Amino acid sequence: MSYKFRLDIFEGPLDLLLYLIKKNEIDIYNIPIAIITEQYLEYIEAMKSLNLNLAGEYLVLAATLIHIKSRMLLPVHDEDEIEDEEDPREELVRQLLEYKTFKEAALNLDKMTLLGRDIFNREFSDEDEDEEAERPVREIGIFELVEAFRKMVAQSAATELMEIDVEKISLSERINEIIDELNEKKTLTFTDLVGELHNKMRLIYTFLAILELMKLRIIKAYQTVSYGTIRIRLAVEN
Amino acid sequence: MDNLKAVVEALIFVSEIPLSLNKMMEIIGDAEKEEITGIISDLVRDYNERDGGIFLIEVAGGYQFRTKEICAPWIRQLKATRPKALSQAALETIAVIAYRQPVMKSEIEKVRGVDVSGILKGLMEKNLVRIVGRKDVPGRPIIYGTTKKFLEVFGLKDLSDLPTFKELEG
Amino acid sequence: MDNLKAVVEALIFVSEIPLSLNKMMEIIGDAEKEEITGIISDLVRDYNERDGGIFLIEVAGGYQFRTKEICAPWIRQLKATRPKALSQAALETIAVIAYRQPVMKSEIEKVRGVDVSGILKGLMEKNLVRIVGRKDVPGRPIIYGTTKKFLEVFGLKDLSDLPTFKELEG
Repeated sequence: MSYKFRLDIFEGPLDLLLYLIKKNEIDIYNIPIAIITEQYLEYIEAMKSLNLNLAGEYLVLAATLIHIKSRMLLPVHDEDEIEDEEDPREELVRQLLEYKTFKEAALNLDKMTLLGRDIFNREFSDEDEDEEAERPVREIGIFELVEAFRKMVAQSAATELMEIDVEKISLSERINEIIDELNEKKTLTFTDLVGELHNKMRLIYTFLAILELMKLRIIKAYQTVSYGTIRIRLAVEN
Repeated sequence: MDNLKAVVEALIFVSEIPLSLNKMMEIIGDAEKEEITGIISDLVRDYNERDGGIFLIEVAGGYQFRTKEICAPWIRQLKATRPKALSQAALETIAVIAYRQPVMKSEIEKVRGVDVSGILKGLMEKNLVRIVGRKDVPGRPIIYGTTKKFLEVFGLKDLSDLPTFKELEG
Repeated sequence: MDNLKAVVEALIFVSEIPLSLNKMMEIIGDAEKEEITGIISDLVRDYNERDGGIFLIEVAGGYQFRTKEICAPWIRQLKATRPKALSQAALETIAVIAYRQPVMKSEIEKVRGVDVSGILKGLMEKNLVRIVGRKDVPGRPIIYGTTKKFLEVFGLKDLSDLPTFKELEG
């Protein structure tokens, strides 16, 4: 079977489907689902038998094809229904056309004159890495920061560092804000901090931030009388 | 200024990244914008007429000298590198990002029909793609866009310089 | 070879160090030494006659394009305002601070495994990191956090824009 040698060159299930459509010289707007599904499944079987790493997406599309096929086989009772009813293939066709356009766009990009492949700029050495503190900091992609952290964590044994989620970061933000406010106003009441907050998440973060700051012994909370106003201040004055 | 043309040429030559008009004006100080753009046009023409190994190009919001394409085989030998080709998967992914940005990972995956985590990471490592922020919808998913480096590599003045694909708008 | 002059010019242009005659001959292959030296003389003359901002010079056993001395003041200015990349050590330190803030120096050092005093000072000078307070434990250690400037440099709206590992792994 000649197609055995082509399997790994597909970029995904849509790519495989496009290939089958082209190979069979089929009109993309009127795909004979039964034939295409059969051929598609043959390819999948071949991939399996070759122990190729078959991405789950191939199976998802196989299921979609089978589903469309079964819907196409349903008898249509009323002639008028055909008008209203959406063609089961419609969504798939739209997806295929979109993918095809981007595939062409990718080809187009590849045909452009690329720096580092077709044309080159000067190479610069770090000859004058002068230590002028005044120089502005270059803008950095946030990805570099995450990668730096990830690599470090991978090397260190501190596995608890991995538990970073959006909530924790938002909490850091609220903690910083509260410390800033305390630096300015020295003491704050609980209601100062949560009073005007209408946003529920922000309220929760404020509460968690105060608990965290107390646990970290960065702030202290106190009240003059029981059930009186709770005040917080920095545990250590700067 | 007497040596304005020489200064503009020298500045573009020593800059590691495409040098913007604004930066040039900031450094030169007493030159009008029109004066500098005029000089740049002269330089572009000079190098085209010389028909040498280098030319001046407007790219990624600035100007840069680059070698001509006909010289590529020898330069690759000097650098002892293979031509840096992007894989088909990387090209498809960057095409979706370039034309649809800012775009979520899930949108890219919907178009390509495959998981793009690895490819996306590779593109970010190559600094062709970056995280531009989060989308203001529940879950606040990360959104991606192309970088200045992308413009530099593909020789684009800006994003509107991308080859038009009527079908891709939207 | 038809484009010999263009190729020689392009090779000298892209080379990080002065390019030797031997290296050029090795790359070009089918050109005589005299042919190349002749071309280099032509190039030297071309650039002198152009009277632009750059010239070709024989230096340190090779050939290199350099900017003219009269352009030096402006070039110095360009270099002084050139944004500087953060070192890997600085990047790692700021990563720990960003994700773990408010954080003590000792905690940063535990993760990075090295003393971070110097880097911390540098980051504070660059206004990327600041002291947010002190902790009420023996020694009253200083705790650190990131600044507004940090958000600017990394293009973040706020800290919750920071991506998590999981999001990147997808």
